[in-house]
Amino acid sequence: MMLPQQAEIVARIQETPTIFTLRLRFIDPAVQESYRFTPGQFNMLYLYGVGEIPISIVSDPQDAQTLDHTIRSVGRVTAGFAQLKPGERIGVRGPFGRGWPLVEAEGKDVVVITGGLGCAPVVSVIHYVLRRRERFGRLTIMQGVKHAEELIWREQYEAWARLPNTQVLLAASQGSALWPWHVGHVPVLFDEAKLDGANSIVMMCGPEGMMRAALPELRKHGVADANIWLSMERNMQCGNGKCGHCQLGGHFVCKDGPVFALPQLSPLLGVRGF
Amino acid sequence: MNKPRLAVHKFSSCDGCQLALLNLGETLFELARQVEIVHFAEAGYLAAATPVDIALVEGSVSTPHELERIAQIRANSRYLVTLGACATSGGLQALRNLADKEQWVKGIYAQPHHIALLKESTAIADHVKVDLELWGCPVTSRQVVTALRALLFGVLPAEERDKVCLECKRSQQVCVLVTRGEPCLGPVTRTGCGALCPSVGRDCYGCFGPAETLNTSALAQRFAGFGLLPEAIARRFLLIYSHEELLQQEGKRWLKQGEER
Amino acid sequence: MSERREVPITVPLLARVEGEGALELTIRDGMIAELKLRIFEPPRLFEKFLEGRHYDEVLDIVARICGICPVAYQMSASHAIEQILGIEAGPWVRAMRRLFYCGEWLESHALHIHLLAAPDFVGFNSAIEMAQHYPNEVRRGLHLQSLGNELLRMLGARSVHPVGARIGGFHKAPEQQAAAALLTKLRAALPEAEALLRWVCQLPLPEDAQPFISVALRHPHEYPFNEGRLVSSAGLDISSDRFQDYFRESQVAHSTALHAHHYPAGYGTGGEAVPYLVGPLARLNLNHDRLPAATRQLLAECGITFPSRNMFHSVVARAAEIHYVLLEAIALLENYAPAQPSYVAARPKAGIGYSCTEAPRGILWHRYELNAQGVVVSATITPPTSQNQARMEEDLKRALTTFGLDHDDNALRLRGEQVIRNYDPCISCATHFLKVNVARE
Amino acid sequence: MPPRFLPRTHLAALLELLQSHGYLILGPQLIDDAILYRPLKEASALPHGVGVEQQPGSYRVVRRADARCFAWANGPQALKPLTFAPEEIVWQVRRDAQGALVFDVPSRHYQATAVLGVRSCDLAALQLQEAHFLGGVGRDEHFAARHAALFLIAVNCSHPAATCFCASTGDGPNCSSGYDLLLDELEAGFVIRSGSEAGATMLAQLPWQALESHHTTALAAQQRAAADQSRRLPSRQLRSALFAALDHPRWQEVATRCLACGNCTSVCPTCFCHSEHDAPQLSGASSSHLRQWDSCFTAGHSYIHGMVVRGSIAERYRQWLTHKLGSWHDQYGRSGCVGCGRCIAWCPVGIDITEEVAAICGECAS
Ligand SMILES: Cc1cc2nc3c(=O)[nH]c(=O)nc-3n(C[C@H](O)[C@H](O)[C@H](O)COP(=O)(O)OP(=O)(O)OC[C@H]3O[C@@H](n4cnc5c(N)ncnc54)[C@H](O)[C@@H]3O)c2cc1C
Ligand code: SF4
Ligand code: SF4
Ligand code: SF4
Repeated sequence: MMLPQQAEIVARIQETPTIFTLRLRFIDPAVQESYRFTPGQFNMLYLYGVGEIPISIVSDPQDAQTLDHTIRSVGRVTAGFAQLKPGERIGVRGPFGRGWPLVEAEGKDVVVITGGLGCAPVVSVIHYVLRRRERFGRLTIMQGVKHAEELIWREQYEAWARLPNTQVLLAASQGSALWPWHVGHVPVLFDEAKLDGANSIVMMCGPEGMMRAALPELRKHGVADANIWLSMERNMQCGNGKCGHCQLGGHFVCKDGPVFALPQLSPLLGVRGF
Repeated sequence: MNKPRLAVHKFSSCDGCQLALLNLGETLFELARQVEIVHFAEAGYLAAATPVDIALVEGSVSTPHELERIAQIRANSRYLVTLGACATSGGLQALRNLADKEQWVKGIYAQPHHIALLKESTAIADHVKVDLELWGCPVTSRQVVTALRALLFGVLPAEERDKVCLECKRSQQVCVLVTRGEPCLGPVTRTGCGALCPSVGRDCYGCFGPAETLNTSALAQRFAGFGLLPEAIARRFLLIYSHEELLQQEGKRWLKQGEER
Repeated sequence: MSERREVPITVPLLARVEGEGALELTIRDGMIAELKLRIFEPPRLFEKFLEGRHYDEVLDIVARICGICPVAYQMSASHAIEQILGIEAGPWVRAMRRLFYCGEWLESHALHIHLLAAPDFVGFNSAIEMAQHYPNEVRRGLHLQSLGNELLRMLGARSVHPVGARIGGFHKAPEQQAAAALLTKLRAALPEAEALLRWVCQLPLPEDAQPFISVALRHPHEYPFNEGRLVSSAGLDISSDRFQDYFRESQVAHSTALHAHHYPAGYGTGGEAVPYLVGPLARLNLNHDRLPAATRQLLAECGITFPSRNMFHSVVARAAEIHYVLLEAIALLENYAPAQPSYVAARPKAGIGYSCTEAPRGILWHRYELNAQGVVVSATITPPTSQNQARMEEDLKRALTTFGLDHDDNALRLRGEQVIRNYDPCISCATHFLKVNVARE
Repeated sequence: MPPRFLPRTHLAALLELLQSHGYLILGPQLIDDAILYRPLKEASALPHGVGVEQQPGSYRVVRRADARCFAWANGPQALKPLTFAPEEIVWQVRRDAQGALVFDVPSRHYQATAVLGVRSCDLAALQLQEAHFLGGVGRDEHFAARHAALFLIAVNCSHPAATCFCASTGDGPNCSSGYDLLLDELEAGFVIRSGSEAGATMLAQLPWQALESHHTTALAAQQRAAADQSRRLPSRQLRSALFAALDHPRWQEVATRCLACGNCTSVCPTCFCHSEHDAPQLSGASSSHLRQWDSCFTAGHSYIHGMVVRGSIAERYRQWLTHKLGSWHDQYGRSGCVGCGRCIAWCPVGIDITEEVAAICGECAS
């Protein structure tokens, strides 16, 4: 059984009032050295005496020095993490699960669709693609948030928007005065996205309702189901397919996912209770 | 570093929940190392008005004076935690809320200068915001210590709301409902006690309050199948948590059936 | 000589008593003009809740009258109801009930001595403070308390509102191994109980002899728990069914707990009503000869003789009873064997039953009336605290006057508190539904 | 070694032999109105002459006329608590004054334990649990260590209960593998055979006798009778039938009866769900990370922040059944039900899985 490894918080970045990023470094240099992950995978982060929760890894897999996790404070464990300061230590087990299909994506246009804090797992994909720009086609980033204020990494999005061969489309269901982007849900963005469906691979993450709503649009634009990938969220206690909580039909989301190709999920996607 | 400050207050109750602290043995001294106890009358600390980080409140609100006190305590406390059935739900004494009000009021107010009693015995949360509720009649030392430790870590403890049956099976008790047809309330009662009643071979009577996602009517129907009369079924649901909506509804339904019979 | 001095002293909240109460005292011209022991505990009206309940439910309800002595309530109720049902629980159940009671006395007395009373006598506000200077004594006390809790758990699954007792006996007999393990622990604790008694005897207890009437149960051979006749130091000797012929409660304006008085000539005969004492001191005063020789010997060595008129010897009586219950529990467990079944089954029957047992704080009297379906028609419960209430006020008046009313407020307050705490009042036992008598001419 | 005969009086010899090899013996005993596996000192403590009648929501002990001690189907639990503990520490952690965390695993040394009276359904369930806990990405060392300490003495079921349907799932009433020793209880004694090297060594040391033809005849009759069970599942492969019936009205109907109490999953020998939580010391100096049996009938099982994926009892019951008989095939190549009937007998309201399946899938499924 895998024991947590100690990691130190080397930096803490407050992204929004409730969202923060913890930059971690393993205490044991050998662990840090040998730690490898794929974007889309997650770690079980352990808060001393309080509990362990699944959190995606957002940093670039080539950053050998540190590991970033962006967390929204929503409940007891995340609220506890929010109080940590640089220098404090936590436990890390991982990485777990299956990440994004980055090999399959090479040579294709990459479409990243996220909603809510769903952006965290795909931010690592965006970084990944941007760092290896030549291997991929066009990069389209579509993001929906509830409130305009909730968009984290706003400058980042603005910077991405200025990059060549990169399109950024944002929508907020409730806009605000200084919101230059769309108001509404993710589907409104498709009219503007110039998708080359046949040559695109789509990576989605966020509330299931948002992801499901995007499906007809994607199909309309000619994206094959096999090229649509979704990152799923279910209750997870152990991270390695033993505790049973993350089951979605026959899948253990933690080890068979969290990233799935749409055909793997489609019979149960959107069925209440699965 | 200043230690967090703790207060323990008593309202209408049997004192049983405070014993979760007084029965801690040497752990009580560990507690005193972790927090500064500023008010806990039964243990000799008397500073009811001092602001505290954590206030533990036992007992229900049943007098006008208690109404004032609870407002004061809320104003003085960062976290307010209710201990037990009385504080969390009105307790056994909330049975009087179900009684013929006219009768009771007459009985009570004939000498109003003697005793000021509110019409109902109510939970603390009916009057002020409560940060954490610990169910149980009485709460256990484990619950209280777990809650305090979590608050000291700056987080809330995980809520226990599964059904006693799960605890009963984890502690490997034999189901008394299945082997003997006892009208066990385990399937609608919250975990926390450790399934004590089945462990002594008897039916749970619900002293930890309602669990999540109740199906009281299926259970009541089962009791009826065992030959329990409607009024006996009603009494099972109307005991320590008669103030809890779903239990009260079920109880009243069977009371009515009993009357119609 | 003394100028007119009016000192209202209030102790708004009594520390270290179970439940909450307050003492109000007015001194006028060097004399106590008014003394009120106020009880805050709002009546929780348990006697009413019992009406309409089946006798099987009674033990779970009455336990919740008091978290400190739930076993006492369960025992008095069991006996009264069994009397109605006409069942005899038999020797095994009788022994286990004594054992159950041993647990409660041990827990309650150890708690009272260490967490509530002793800090007074050695000059601390709390046991936690006291532990810094008397770590061994406090640890010893907590250990004895926890042993009491263990005994309670063995028979009742938990120590507060235990769930093991039922009408007719116990739901389940403890396993042999559990009993054997506990026996070993109890034996090992005997020297602690002895040391405790010696330690308590040398505490600087105030000298304060006074006249009072002690009332307790008395059994032909045993130190009393569950059975016996009701006797007093003034010559009363009745069966407990006749309690109400000699003892009555009345409502007083300033307190929610009722005050009980003793009518030595019988209630309603026009004779006087007097305060009386129940609890460890009263029990020991009336049953000293029923203590085991070892406990009596210890008391003799310590130089404290019973009967005693010094109310402060209550704490000694408690320590002596701790020694006694350890010996008794050991004796009861030495020949332990689980019984099968662990109770006597009963059928509903109509009738009226009475019972009086010795709660840690003194006699606890119950009366029930059941109908033919076994449902409670009416219940009356007279807890120890209401019985000691009048005695406490009487004692306070006298003790403070003897102490010297010209002491400063703080000293008076402290002494007043000490006097009250000495009775170990358990104020949450406010069970009564207030009855209103309307006189019509 | 071929099957042998062990006279009833020599059962004691088997126990002594096991004890002399250092085994703690767990054997079936009548405790609290049920058959429980508890430390067994002597053969006389076995449930001689005890039978059990099981019905939906009911388990009643009855007296038998003979002295057989395995003439009942099963009790509320058998092997699961021994290999997958109801609660155990996964890891411990200490924190020093500088905030450094030291993680370690509690000792996994378990007393060698012989379990007497194991049934074919229990062995089948153990194999399913092995697939779950020992296969996949993370081998569960707690399970592995507990399992390794066991020596299993199985008994072919001679008296299945009315709730049993192992014949239809293919998991009984006879044991095919997974045991060290296997018994068949006859009037005068036991037919005994070994199923492992350890078992064979043990058997060789027993005072056995040769098997005679009247033994074999009696055995055959007994085994035929045991396989004649009235309850059954319509098919061993219900995956598609169940997932095609996700909107069946029966889910709502069963939800009016189901208490969502989790008794079925707790007594089920294959259910593996557990939750984890921390139990820190009050001093804050150390903490234990524990796991305990959980159930898909709780809200906590499917809670993700802001919602419960399976908020209603209907959804929870459907999850349980579609997993047990449906998606289990995807995960472990067969159904997750071994036909022991525990969830039927121990359901406080007597919900019968075979009846629900029949209603939902119909008899035609396969
Ligand atoms: C694969 C995966 C990746 C994730 N990545 C991120 C991320 O990068 N950033 C982020 O902020 N959040 C992420 N989450 C969600 C995060 O795990 C939950 O917000 C967190 O568990 C809530 O814990 P809590 O104790 O604060 O909340 P509470 O509401 O108090 O929840 C109590 C407990 O329920 C469980 N739980 C609650 N919500 C979830 C959930 N959504 N998923 C799994 N278990 C849950 C946990 O055990 C939690 O401790 C991810 C979830 C999954 C499954
Ligand atoms: S909740 Fe129960 S134990 Fe706690 S104070 Fe109230 S009556 Fe006593
Ligand atoms: S005895 Fe009660 S709590 Fe235990 S499983 Fe049965 S119904 Fe549930
Ligand atoms: S089993 Fe039920 S009644 Fe008994 S102690 Fe637990 S919650 Fe209370």
